[in-house]
Amino acid sequence: MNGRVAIIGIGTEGFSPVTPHLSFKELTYCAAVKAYRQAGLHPKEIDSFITASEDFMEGYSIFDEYVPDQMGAVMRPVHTVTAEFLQALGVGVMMINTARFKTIAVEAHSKASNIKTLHDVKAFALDPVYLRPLEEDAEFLAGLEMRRFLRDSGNTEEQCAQVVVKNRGNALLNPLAGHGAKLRVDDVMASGAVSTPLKRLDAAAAADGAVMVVLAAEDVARSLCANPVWVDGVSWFSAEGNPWSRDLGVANYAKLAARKAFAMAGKTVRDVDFAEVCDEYSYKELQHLESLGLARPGEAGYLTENGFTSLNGDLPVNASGGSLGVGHAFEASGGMKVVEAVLQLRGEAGAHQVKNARTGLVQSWRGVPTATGAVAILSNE
Amino acid sequence: MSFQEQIKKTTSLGFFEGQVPLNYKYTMGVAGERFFQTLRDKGDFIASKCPECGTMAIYPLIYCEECFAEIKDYVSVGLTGELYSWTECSSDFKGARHEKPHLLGMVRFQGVQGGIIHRLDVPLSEIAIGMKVIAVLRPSSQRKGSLDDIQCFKKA
Amino acid sequence: MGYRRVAIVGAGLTKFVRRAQETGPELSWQASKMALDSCSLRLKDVEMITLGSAPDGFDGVHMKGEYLLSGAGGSNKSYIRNFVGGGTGVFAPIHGWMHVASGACDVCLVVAEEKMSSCHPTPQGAFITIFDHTTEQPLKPTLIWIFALEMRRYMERYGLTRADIARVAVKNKKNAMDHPSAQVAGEYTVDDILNSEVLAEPVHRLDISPAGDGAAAVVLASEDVAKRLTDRPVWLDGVGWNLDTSYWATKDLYYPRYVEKAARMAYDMAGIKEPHKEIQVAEPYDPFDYKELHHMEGLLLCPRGEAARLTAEGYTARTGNLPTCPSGGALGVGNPIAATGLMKVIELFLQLRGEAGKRQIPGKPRVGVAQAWGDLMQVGTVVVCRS
Amino acid sequence: MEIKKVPCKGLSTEEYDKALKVDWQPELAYAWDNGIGIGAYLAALKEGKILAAKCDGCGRIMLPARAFCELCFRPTDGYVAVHDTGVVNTFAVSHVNWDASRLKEKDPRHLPAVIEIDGASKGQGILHILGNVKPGDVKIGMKVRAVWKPAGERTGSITDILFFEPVK
Repeated sequence: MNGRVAIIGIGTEGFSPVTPHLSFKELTYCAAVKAYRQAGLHPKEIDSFITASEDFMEGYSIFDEYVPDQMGAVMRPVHTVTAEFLQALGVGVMMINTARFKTIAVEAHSKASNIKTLHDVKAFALDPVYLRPLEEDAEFLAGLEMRRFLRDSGNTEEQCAQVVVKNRGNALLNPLAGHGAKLRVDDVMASGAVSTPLKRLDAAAAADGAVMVVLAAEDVARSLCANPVWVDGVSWFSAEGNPWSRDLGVANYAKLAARKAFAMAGKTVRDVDFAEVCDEYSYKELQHLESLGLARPGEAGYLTENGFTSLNGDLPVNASGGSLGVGHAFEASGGMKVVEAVLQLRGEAGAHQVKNARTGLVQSWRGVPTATGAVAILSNE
Repeated sequence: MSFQEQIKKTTSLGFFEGQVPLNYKYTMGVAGERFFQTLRDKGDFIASKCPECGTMAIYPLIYCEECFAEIKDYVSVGLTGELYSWTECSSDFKGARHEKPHLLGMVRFQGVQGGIIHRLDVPLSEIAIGMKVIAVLRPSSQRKGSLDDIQCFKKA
Repeated sequence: MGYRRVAIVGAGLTKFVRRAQETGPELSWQASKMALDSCSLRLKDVEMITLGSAPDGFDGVHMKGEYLLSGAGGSNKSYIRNFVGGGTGVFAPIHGWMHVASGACDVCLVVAEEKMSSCHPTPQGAFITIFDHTTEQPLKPTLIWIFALEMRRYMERYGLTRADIARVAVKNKKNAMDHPSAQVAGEYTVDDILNSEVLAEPVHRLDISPAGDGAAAVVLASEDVAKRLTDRPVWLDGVGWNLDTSYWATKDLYYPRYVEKAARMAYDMAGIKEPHKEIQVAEPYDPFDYKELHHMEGLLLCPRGEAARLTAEGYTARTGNLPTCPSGGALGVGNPIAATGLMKVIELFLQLRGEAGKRQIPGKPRVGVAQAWGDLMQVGTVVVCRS
Repeated sequence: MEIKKVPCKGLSTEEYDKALKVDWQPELAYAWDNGIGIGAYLAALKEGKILAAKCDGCGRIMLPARAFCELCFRPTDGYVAVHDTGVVNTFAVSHVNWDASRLKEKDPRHLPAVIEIDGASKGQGILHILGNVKPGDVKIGMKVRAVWKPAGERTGSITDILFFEPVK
């Protein structure tokens, strides 16, 4: 180990439904420039670089080829993880903990608007023998999971709808967010089925966007940065690989990752002042809160309805607006949430600033058909 | 020269279209071949059974996900299971809306890990998680050894 | 600051075949299980897993890391997929090294898998889409083009003939006859290689490794755990990787600078000052015969432009001064991309333990280097192993 | 431990034909935003020009045109049309199509080449194909020039250049 690891620079670009003026390289470059400037480093001074991406989200068969230039990482140690941003962040922390690297840049982006056949791409992730031949929209897996989760936990569809109302309301306060709206529970309930009980407004709309975060070892962070945000714990886990083998009532990947991340951080759920959890689907926020231990089983919906997770509640959840409010940027979504947590912990979140932010929990999930996700515990002390 | 200055004509930005031209044939795998042959020839579902920890799994595997032991034993589990969850899916894998939503269920089998996700043919008014359902197979002459050999699950 | 030393303690491999019945997860399990058994560990002893696999386009599953997870033992574990194109197979143990060296875990399972036969009828659709979608793909390039361009540039620079290069294919295909995983081993003459079907001059059919299916796995452990598990750990003492610009046509292809940079990173870490003297066995990536020569030079194992001459003199034979691809390499064992890279690291593991059987090189080697290459003439991944 | 026996035997053609299989043809279609740099590059091609970007940081004139210099990591400092002539850096004589199907005996060979474009910095090449030349006559170092599609047929694509031919 190498002391603590801090985030010393963040940058974003886009996070809107389309970004037609920028190529994927230019989009990422814009985010990278901001992150490096904040960190006070030229990319030549960064020891190693990580990208989180998937080939078919980009339309290349080896997307790793196309990542170094826009990170300023030509002829440098760069690698790709086909994973979510938060997992890449975890790998970056690991690299610094080997004591062979002092600074790591972590990047993820989405150009989802460039995919003409997004449904096809999502279906292409399904098992070719046992699921794909059903020829259904891949979101049927979310429908199956949502129904089982609601039954096992006792949460309701209306409570899920309340998550949408809350997050899209929060997004109105976040300049990064493209999907802020003042909605009512009825609007969500009447929005038409995707795969019952999942409705159109229960699902986050896709967004383009790029995120870069610069990580540094403790000594570097203290010398360069007046307000480092510490990554006290980070972990990623997967539940069963095959959807038909999973317990759909709980998010075991989140449970396992939270346990390890809290242990690393030497903290407990009681230390968490705010959380940014994956809300690609509304029910996922509730399921994740319960699996992370931030709500007791069956209580997340009740807590949401009663304002406990609102911006000014006891535990603000997705003050950013979440994926529902900012837009879902696929592998970059966890990155958006890390950026939000950093802003909160620096007291720079402006209109969506939560009170007394000292420790935040960020959590991600890779979407259907996966049961993979990560948890990070960040703090400013 | 900032990006804004570089954009001389927004009409020159545009986009470029293309495809990833791929086509596939997947083998079913060692366990899958066994599963679908049994389904085609005997009209039965089989699970794999771990020789070390006894865990049974459907769809069958050549390894135990729990203890990683090699599995060579398969056991019949019959066609009747329990509805674990269900959904009405509104569109197909290309995003085209179905005329009527398709009813799908995840079915589990007693004492067996995993399950089968397939079409469900049960009146909405009667659907309940936990209900007993039975697979309706295509007539043996029409079965090809594929997921489509199962027509649907109906109320047992 | 003391660094945690990381050892390879177990290894597993499948046969490399043209078409496997096994699914990707099944192949992954076969290699993983053998690796765990080889060091008497059980899945429950494994804390974290990293899997390397080249494009999703090969196996034919978007997010294929998630699809392969079950076979790689990833259920309810900390599991991740790493991906640097063709360089992935050697990067996978580097990723595993990060896991153990950081203290994140003491035991990490590293898996590499590729099932290219799912592409029907050929994986060419996955190859044309490695080129820039806007400025290159409309020219309808094939993968072979870029190798032919690079091979010609290399030949021109040093005045080499096809025969100079074909000796690599002859050597590796013969070496592979002793490898249990081999897909295309055999005794060939230089003329066989020269006279094989032309694809894109100067590249002919037998200059190329075949596509295939296969998997490989190693178990990595921290120093104290490794010493408990085995009296012959093989230390992963140097790791390096490097990625060059995606504007591949703007650099001179005759020399892989990115491989040199990756090698220097690994050698620095391993304390190797004179690689051509200190390295006793090498497994450079050889998807094409000239690539072995190219990579020997990039790895600083010989002066630039000299690799072909040394090969002709038998320097790189199993009994030579620097046995190179004693496994048989991609040209002989086969090339299910990521699995091949890890197969090379496994060859070092076996050679350095004196357990390579008929392939064992003489002289009890203690230091070896393995390397893979990938993307659009861009990635070098290098590991240095010591017994 | 010596690895002597390895699992997975592989299917013969006959076994493969008999094995159960599932077919799938994904439709993976994209419309990639050109953005600033490539947008300008393609617009110039439509006008019959090859566009490079210059960076005052490193002094390079780079192909294709790009909005930022990846080495200096700053926006580029302007676009310049370079010549449509160049030098063959390397080339191949391809007997196969992109999908691995073989060209017929009578078909002309594909002649892909890396062409270093005159007016750009040394070594700044692009991938294109050679034409109006016999495979045996192509040499590294050969001077070539672009043969353009007629102006009315150009669409803003790299294929607006039909091929590069030798400069006599």
